[in-house]
Amino acid sequence: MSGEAPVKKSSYTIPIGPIHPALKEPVMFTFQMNGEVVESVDFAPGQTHRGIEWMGMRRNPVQIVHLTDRICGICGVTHSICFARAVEQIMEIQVPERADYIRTIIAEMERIQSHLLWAGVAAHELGFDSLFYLAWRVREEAMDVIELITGNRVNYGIIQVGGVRRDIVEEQYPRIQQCLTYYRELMDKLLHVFLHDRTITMRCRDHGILTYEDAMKLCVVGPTARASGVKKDVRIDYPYCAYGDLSIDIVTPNLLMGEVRGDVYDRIVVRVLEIGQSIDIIQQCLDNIPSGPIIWEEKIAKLLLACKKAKGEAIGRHEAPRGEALHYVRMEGEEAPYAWKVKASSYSNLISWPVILRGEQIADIPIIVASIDPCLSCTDRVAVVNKEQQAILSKEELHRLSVEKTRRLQHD
Amino acid sequence: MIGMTPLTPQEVVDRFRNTFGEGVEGTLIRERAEGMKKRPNYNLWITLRQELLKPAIQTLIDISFPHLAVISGVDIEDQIELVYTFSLYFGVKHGEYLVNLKIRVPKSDPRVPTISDLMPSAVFTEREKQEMLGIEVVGIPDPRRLFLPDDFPPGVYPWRKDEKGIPPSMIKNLWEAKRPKDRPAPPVPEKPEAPVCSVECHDPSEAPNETETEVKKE
Amino acid sequence: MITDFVIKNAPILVVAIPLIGAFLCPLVARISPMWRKTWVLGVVTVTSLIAILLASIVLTQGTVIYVFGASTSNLTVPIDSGGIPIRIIFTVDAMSAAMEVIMAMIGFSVILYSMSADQERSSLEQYYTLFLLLICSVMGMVTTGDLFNFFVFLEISSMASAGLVAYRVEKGRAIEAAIKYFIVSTIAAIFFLFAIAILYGQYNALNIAMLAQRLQFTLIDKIALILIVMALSTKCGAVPMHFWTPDAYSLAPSSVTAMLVVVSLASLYALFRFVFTMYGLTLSYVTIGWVLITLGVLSMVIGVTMAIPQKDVQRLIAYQGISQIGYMLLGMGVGLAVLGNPAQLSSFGIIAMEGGIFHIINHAIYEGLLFLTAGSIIYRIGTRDLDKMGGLGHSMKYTMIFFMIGVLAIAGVPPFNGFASKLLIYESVYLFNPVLAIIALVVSILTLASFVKVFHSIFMGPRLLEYAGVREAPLPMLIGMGILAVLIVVFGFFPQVVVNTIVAPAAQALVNQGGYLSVILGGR
Amino acid sequence: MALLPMIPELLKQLFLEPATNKFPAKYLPSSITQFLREVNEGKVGMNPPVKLPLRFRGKIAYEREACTGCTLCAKVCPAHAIDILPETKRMRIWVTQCIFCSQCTDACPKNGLSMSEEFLLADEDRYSEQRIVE
Amino acid sequence: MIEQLGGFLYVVLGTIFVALFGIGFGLGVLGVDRKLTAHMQARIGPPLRQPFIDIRKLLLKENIIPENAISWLFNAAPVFALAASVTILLYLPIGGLPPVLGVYGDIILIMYLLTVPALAMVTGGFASGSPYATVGAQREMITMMAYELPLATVFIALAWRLARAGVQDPFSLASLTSTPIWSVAGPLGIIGALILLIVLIFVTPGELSRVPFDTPEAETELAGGLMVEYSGKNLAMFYLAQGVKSVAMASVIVALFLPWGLSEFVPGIPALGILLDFLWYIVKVLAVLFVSVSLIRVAMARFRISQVVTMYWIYLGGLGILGLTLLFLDSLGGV
Amino acid sequence: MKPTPSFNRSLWVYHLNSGSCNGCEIEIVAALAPRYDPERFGVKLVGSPRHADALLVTGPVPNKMKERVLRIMEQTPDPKVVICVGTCGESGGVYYDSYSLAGPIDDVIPVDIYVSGCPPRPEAILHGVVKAIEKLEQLQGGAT
Ligand code: SF4
Ligand code: SF4
Ligand code: SF4
Ligand code: SF4
Ligand code: SF4
Ligand code: SF4
Ligand code: SF4
Ligand code: SF4
Repeated sequence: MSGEAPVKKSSYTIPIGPIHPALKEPVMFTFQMNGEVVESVDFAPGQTHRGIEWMGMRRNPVQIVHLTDRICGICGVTHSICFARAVEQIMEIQVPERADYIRTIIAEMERIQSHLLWAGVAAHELGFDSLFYLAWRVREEAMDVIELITGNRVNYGIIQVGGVRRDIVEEQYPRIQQCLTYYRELMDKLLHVFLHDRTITMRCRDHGILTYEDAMKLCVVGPTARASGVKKDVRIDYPYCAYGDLSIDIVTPNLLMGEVRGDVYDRIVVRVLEIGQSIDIIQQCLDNIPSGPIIWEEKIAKLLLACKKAKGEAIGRHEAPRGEALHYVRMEGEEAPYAWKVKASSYSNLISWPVILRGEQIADIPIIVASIDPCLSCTDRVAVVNKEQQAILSKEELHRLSVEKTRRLQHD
Repeated sequence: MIGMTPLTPQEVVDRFRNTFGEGVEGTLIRERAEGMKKRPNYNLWITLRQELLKPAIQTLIDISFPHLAVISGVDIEDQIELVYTFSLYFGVKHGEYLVNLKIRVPKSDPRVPTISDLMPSAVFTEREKQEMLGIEVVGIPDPRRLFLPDDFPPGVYPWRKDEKGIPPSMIKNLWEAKRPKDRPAPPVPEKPEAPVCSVECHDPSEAPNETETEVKKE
Repeated sequence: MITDFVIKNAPILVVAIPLIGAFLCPLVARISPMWRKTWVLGVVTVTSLIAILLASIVLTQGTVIYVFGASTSNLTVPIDSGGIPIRIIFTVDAMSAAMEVIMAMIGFSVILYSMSADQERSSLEQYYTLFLLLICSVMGMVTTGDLFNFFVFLEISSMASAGLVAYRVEKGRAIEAAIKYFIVSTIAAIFFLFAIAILYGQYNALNIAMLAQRLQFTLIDKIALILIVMALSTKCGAVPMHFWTPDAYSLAPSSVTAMLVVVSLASLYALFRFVFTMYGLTLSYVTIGWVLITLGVLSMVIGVTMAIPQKDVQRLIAYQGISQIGYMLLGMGVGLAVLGNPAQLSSFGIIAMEGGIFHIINHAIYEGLLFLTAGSIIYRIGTRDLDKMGGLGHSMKYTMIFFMIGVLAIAGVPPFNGFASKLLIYESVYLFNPVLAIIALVVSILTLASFVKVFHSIFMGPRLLEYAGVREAPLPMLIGMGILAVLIVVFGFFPQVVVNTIVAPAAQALVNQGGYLSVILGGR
Repeated sequence: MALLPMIPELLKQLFLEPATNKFPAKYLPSSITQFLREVNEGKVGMNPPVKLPLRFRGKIAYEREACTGCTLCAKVCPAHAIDILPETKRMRIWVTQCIFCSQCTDACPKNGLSMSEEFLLADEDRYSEQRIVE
Repeated sequence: MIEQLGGFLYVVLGTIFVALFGIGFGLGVLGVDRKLTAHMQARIGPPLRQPFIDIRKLLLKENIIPENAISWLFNAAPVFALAASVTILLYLPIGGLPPVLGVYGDIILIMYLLTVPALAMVTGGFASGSPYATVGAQREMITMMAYELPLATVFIALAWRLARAGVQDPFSLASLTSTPIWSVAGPLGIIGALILLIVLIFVTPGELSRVPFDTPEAETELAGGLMVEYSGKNLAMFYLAQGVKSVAMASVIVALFLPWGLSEFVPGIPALGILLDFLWYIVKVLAVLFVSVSLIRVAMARFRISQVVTMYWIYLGGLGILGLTLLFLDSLGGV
Repeated sequence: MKPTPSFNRSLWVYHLNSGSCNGCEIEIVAALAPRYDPERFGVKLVGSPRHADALLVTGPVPNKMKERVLRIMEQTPDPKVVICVGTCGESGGVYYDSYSLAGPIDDVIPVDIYVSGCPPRPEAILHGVVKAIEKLEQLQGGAT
C-alpha cells in the first residue's frame, strides 16, 4: 500500500443554495473547493425573477413608480428616484426644490436603516446575535421616522414622477430632529461595539480582500468599492437632488483606520461611518429645506397625460445604500415606456464574489458573501423561467459530494 | 487612473469627434441641474458606427479609466440598439460625467465584439444581453446564460418586441387566482351623471380592467 | 485420571497441544476440509479450556512451576547442580496466566472467524499449521522461565508470523512485507541472542530467576539490557522501531493481523518480565523508567498522528495500535521509575503498572476486534481503501456495532474496557508528572476523533451503488467478533473484578521480584 | 472588557426595561379565542401596537356615494386591485390584491377613497368579507 | 437479600428521581438562560416555562426519518445522548445530597461521560445522511478534540494539587467537594485556581455547543448543523440532553470550585440544612450558567472552526498550563 | 395527530423566501427584533424545515422556486401551519401579470393564514401568527 499513492482529488464541489440560511434570498452557488479552501466560485442567480422590466413595459409611469418600489424592499426609494429622474429628464420638467430635498432626506433615512439592517445581518452571520438585536433595535427609530414621513415602513411610495407625494410638515420636524439626535448619540457606541470587538476583528480582518485594482477593474460600486479605496459616490461626483448643495465627502476606511485594506472589516467601517454621514446630510437638508410645492403636477390625470406625450431616452441614477443604481428609460409617446433597463447596485457587486471568496475558508463564506450586502431581488428581476430548472444537483449527488468532501477533510 | 487633468464635457465629445470623425454619428450633451444651488451634472450621448465601439472605449480608457455601469439594449424595428453606459471620473468633486456610447446592430446579423478584454466587468452584462436580446457577443470568455435556465426555449428573447419576444402562452395572470367572479355589485344611490372630464387624458373605457386583459389572453 | 493429568501438566499442555495440533494438521487435512476445520477448532478450544483451567489454578494456588523431566515442581534446582537450575522450566504466575487466557480467547475467536473469512484461500492446511504454531509460540513466550527457551519461541513466532503475513502469496507485496517482517524479527532475535550470550557468558545461567539473583549490573549487563529492550520493543512495534508494523499489518489477512497483535503483546509482556523480574531493582530503574515513558509518549503521539492521514483501514488501525502500546509503556515506565520508592510505588506506581498490564489485556481484545471488523468489511467489499468505502452501515449493521464497540474501547470511552485501564493510567501517572496525564488524556480524544472519521467513511453516508449487493458478514465471523465484543463490554462493566483477580496479582508478580525468585529457587 | 465591548452594554441592559412593545399581550394568553372575545367585549385591554403615524396607509376605505365612477383609480392602481363594476359604474377593491400604495386615493378627484388605520388584516380566507371593499 | 433489594430499589428510584430532576431542572435552566439572554438583548423573551412547552410540542410532532438515514442508528442516537447525560448526574452530588450511585463520581469518568452525548449527537448527525449534518458532526469532533486539552489540564491540575496536599483519592468528587482547592492553596495557588476556573468557564460553552463555540450547529453556515434532519421526539430528546448536560457541567464547576453549603449555618436542623443546601445549589448552578453560557453567548460572535482550535489549544491550553505551573510553584512553597 | 395547546405556544417558524421583493423578508426579521420579540409567544426562527411548525412564506413563487417550495413543505413534519406573508404571495400583488411566476402561493401549497400588507407591519405579522394560533385552537375544538 505504501508504494501506491492514493488518488487524491485536487478539488471538489459544494453547492450552496438556493435556499440556505446564509442567504436572505435564493441564489445558487457552486464552490470548487480544495480542502477547506475555496478555489473558485460560480453562482447562478435568477431564483427570484419576476420579470419586472417586462411588466413595466406594459404599465404607465405612475404605476411603475410603485413597481419600482417593489424591485426591492430594502432600497425602496432607490429605484423610484432613478426611474422618476429618468422620466423627468425625458419630459424635461423641473422638480420643485423642496421635493429634491425631501427625496434626499428620505434616501438618507433609507441608507441609515439599510446599513443598520446590514450590520444586523452581518452580526447574525457571525453568530453574534446580541449585536443583531442591537442593530435591529436601533433601526426601529429610523423605521418610525420613515413611517412618519411616508406612511409605510417599507416600500415607501413617496416618490412620484415630478416630485414627491408627501410633504414633510412643520409638526414632523421635532420628531425627525429627535431621531437624528438619537443616532448621533449612538454613533460612538456603534463604532465601539462593531469595530473594537475582538471576535469581530478576528473574523473579519484580512478576509475577503478586494484590492483597489480589482475594485476598479470589476467596476464594483458603493461601500464595496469605497472599502477598497475607490473614491466613488454618485452623490458627490454627480450632483442631483439636493446632494449638490451639501458639503459632504466620500467615506473611505482610511478616514478612521488610516489605511485601506479592502477586507470585510473595512466594509463594516465604511458602512458604520456612512450612517454618521447620513445623519449629517439629513441635518443639512432639514436646516436648508426651501419651501414651496412638492410636485410638478398634483393632478395625476394631467401627469399621466404629460408622460404619455414624452419622447426620448434618459438615464436616472442614484447612490443607493449598496451603491450606484441606474435606470435607462426610453419613451416613445405611449403610455408605457418603450424600453426600461434597471441596473441595481448588487448587479455590479456580485461579480466581485469570485474574487473575494477565492482562497477563503468554508466558514467564512457566509460573512464574505454578506459583506457586499447582496440582495438579489433587484438583480434577478429580468430573467424568465418557465420550465423546472435543473441546475440543482440531485440530492444523491449532493450527498456524494459531501462524502468526498469528508474524505478530503480527513486527509488535510 | 484617477486624477487626470479634468476635461470638460465638450472636450470629451470633441475628443471623440476628432478621433473618429465621420464615425461619430451624433453627439448630445445633456446638462441637468437639481437642488437649490443648481449644480449641473452632465450626460453625454455619443452614437457611433458599430465597428468603432472598441476604439471608442479605448479612447475613454485613455482619458481616464471609466466605470462601466451597464449595457442596455432596445429593440428598434429591424435593429438592436445597445447603450454602453460609462461614468468618467477625474477625481474632482461633482466632476463625473455619464458617457453613453450607442451603437446599432442589425437583427439580421446581431453580432458585437466583446469588450471584456478592455473592461473585465462587462462579462456579466454581456451575458445578459445575449440571452435577453438574442445578440451574439463575439469572443465573450464565458458564453453561458446568466439568468435564464439552460432549458429555456431557444429563440425566445424576452426583450424583443417582435415575434421572438415572450409569447402570450407564457404569461400567467396571478390576480385571477380563485377570485370570486359572481359576486353581485352592491346597490348605488341614484346620482347625477359624472361630470365630463376637462383634461381628457384618458378614456374611462380604456381603464385597465378585465376587458383589457381578456383581450390579451385569448 | 485425565483431569489429574491435565491439572498437573497444564503449563506444558497449553504449549504442546497447539504444537501437536499444528503438526497433525496437514495429516488431518488429507481426510477432508471439514475434518481440518473441526480439528483446528478443536485444538484451539482445548487450548483455551486448559488456559482457563491453568489460570484458575494459579489464582487459587499461586505460581505454578513446571519443570521438564522432574517429578515434582519444587525440584527446579537439581541437587547436583550447585544451585544452578539447568532444567527447562515453565513458570506460570498470575501475569502469564492472564496473558494465556486472553491469547487463547483471541486465538479461538480468530480461528472461528477465519473459518469463513479465509475459506476460499488455497493451501489452507499450511495456513492453519502456521496459525497453531503461532499460538503455541506465544503461549510459550509467556510461560517460559528461561531465556533460551524464550528465544526459541520468539523465533518460532517470527517464522510463523512471517509465513502468515506472506500468506496472501498471490500478492507480491505481501511477500515483500513478510520478508521485511522476517528480517526485522531476525535482527531483533539476534540482538536478543547477543544479550543471552552476554548474560550466559557471565553468569552461566539462562534461567530468569537465576540470572536475576546473580546479576551484577556491570556495563556489559547494561548492554545486554539495552539489547533486550531494543529487541523486544522492536518486536512489539513501539516507536521508534515501529516502522515495520503498518506494512505487515496492512498486508496480512485480517485474521492474521489480529494474531500479530497478540504476538506483539507477548513480546511486550516479555519486555516487562525481563526488565522487572530479571533486572528489577538492580538496574537504574529511574533511567530505564524514563526511557520507557519517553518511548511510550512518543509512541502515543506519533502513532495517533500517523494514523490520522492513513487511507488503508488496517494500516490505520495498526498505527492506532502503536499509539496504544504507548499507554502500556507509559504505565509500566512510571511503575518502573518509582520502583525504588516504596511510598510512591504503593501510592501510584503499582496502579500505573496495573493500568499498563490491564491495558495490554484490553488492547489485545479490542485491537483484535478492530482488525476482525476491518477484515470482514474487506472480505465483503474487497478494498481496504477508506476512500472507496461508504454507506456500509445500511447493510452491515452488526459489523458496524462491533466496530463501534472497538472504537469506543480503543478511545477509552466509558463504559468499555479501554476506559477502565486508561483510567488507572491517568489517575496514577498524574502524580508522577501531571503533564504526562494530560498528554495521555488528549491522545485518547485524538484517537477517538480519528476513528470517528474512519467510522464515518466506512459506514455512513448514502448507500453506494457499487456496494448495493453487500451483505452482512457470515455468521462465524460475527460470532468471532461477538466474543471479543462481549469481552470488551464485560471487562468494561466489571473492571474491578478483572483488576483484582488478574491484573493486581500480575502487577504484584512483576514488582515482587523476591517472590518470584523464591518460588523458583525454592526460598533461597 | 476592552476586547468585548458588548459586555457592559449587555449587563446594563439586563436591568433596564426591555424595548419590547407588548402587543397584543405580554405573553400568549391561555386561550387566544377567549382573549380576543374579551377584548371585543371590552373586558380586558389589548396592548396597542406601536403608535401609527398620521399618514399611515392601512386598509382602503371607499365611499360609494362620493364616487362618480371615473375609473381613474383603476387606471393608476399598480396592483390590479380595483375592479370596475359595469352594472353600477362603481368600484370594488380587493384588499387581498392591494399593496397599500395609496395611489388611488391620491388620484381620486372626488375623495371617494381613503386609507384607514386598520392594518391587522390577517385572515384565513383571502376573499373574506372584510377584505372586499365596495 | 432484603437489604440488597432495598439498595437496588434505592438506586432505581434514585435514578428515576435524578432523571426527572435533571430533565426538569435542565429545562428550567434553559428557560432561565433564554429569559436572561432576552433581557440582555432588550427583549422580553419567552416565559420561563417555554422549554417545557417546546418539549411537549416536539413530542407530538411527526418524527421524520430521512431517506438516506440509517434509521435505527438515527433513532438510537438521541436516546443515548439523553441516557448518557442523565448518567452523569447520577455521579454528581446534587445540593447537599450524595450521588445516587453512592459512589462519588470520578472526575475523569465524568469528563469522558460528558463526551458521550456529544458522540451520540455526532453519530446521529452522521446517520442522518445529510451533508450539513455530516459537516456539523465533523466540526463537533474537532471542537471536542479542542476543548479536551484545557479541560484535562484543569482536572489534572486540581487533582494533582490536592494530592500534593495529601488529599486521598483526589479525583473523586467527594474529595474535591470536601476539600475545595481554595482551602489548600496558598496565594499563588489561588491565582492559579482562579485561572483554571476561567478556563473551565470557557470550556463550558464548547462542551455545550453554545456560541461562540457552536460552530457544529452554526445556523448560518450549516442550517442547524448536526440537528438539521432531526424532528419531533428525537429532537426533543436532544433538547433534553442539552438541558441535562448543562446542569451536569454546571454542577461539575460548582463541585470543583464552589462546593460550600449553607447547612453549617443552621446546625441542628438537618432537614432545613438539606433544603437550604439544595436551594443554594440551584442558585450556584444558575449563577455559573449565567456567566459561562448566557453572558459569553450574548457577548461574542461565533468562532470559525480553526479559531476554535487555536482558542482552546493555544490560548486556553496555555492558560491551563499557566494555572498548573502556579499551582506547582504554590505547592513548592506550601507543602 | 391532533395538536394540543402546547403546540400553539411553541410555534417554530421557518422562513421561506420564494421570490419576494425583500420587503416582507425584512419585516419578518424586524418582527424578530427586540421591539416586537415574538419569542414571548414561543415563536422562534429555525434554520431547518425539519424543526419547523409553521412556514412563513413570502413572495409570488417564481417558476424556478416552485419545486423547492413543495420540497420544503414536504420536509416539514406534521402538524404544520403555512402563513403567507404579504400581498404578492397572496394574490400576486404588484406582479399580477407576470409570466415567470407559478404563484400565488395558494396555487402551489395550501395556505392557512394570509397576512395582507405590502409589506405587513411587524405587528401585522405577529397578528398573523396569533391568528394561526387561534385557528389551531379552534381546530382543537376548544374555545376555552
Ligand atoms: S438571518 Fe438567520 S434566520 Fe435569517 S436566514 Fe439568515 S440565518 Fe436564517
Ligand atoms: S440592491 Fe437591489 S435588491 Fe438589493 S436592496 Fe438594492 S435594490 Fe434592493
Ligand atoms: S379629474 Fe379632471 S376631468 Fe375628472 S372630474 Fe376632476 S377635473 Fe374633471
Ligand atoms: S383620467 Fe384622464 S380622461 Fe379620465 S377623467 Fe382624468 S383626465 Fe379625464
Ligand atoms: S392603494 Fe394602491 S394598490 Fe391599493 S387599491 Fe389603491 S392604488 Fe391599488
Ligand atoms: S377615482 Fe374615485 S371617483 Fe373615480 S372611480 Fe375611483 S373612487 Fe370613484
Ligand atoms: S457551512 Fe458547510 S455546508 Fe454550509 S455552506 Fe458552508 S461549507 Fe457548505
Ligand atoms: S408583499 Fe409587497 S413587500 Fe412583500 S414581498 Fe410582496 S411586493 Fe414585497
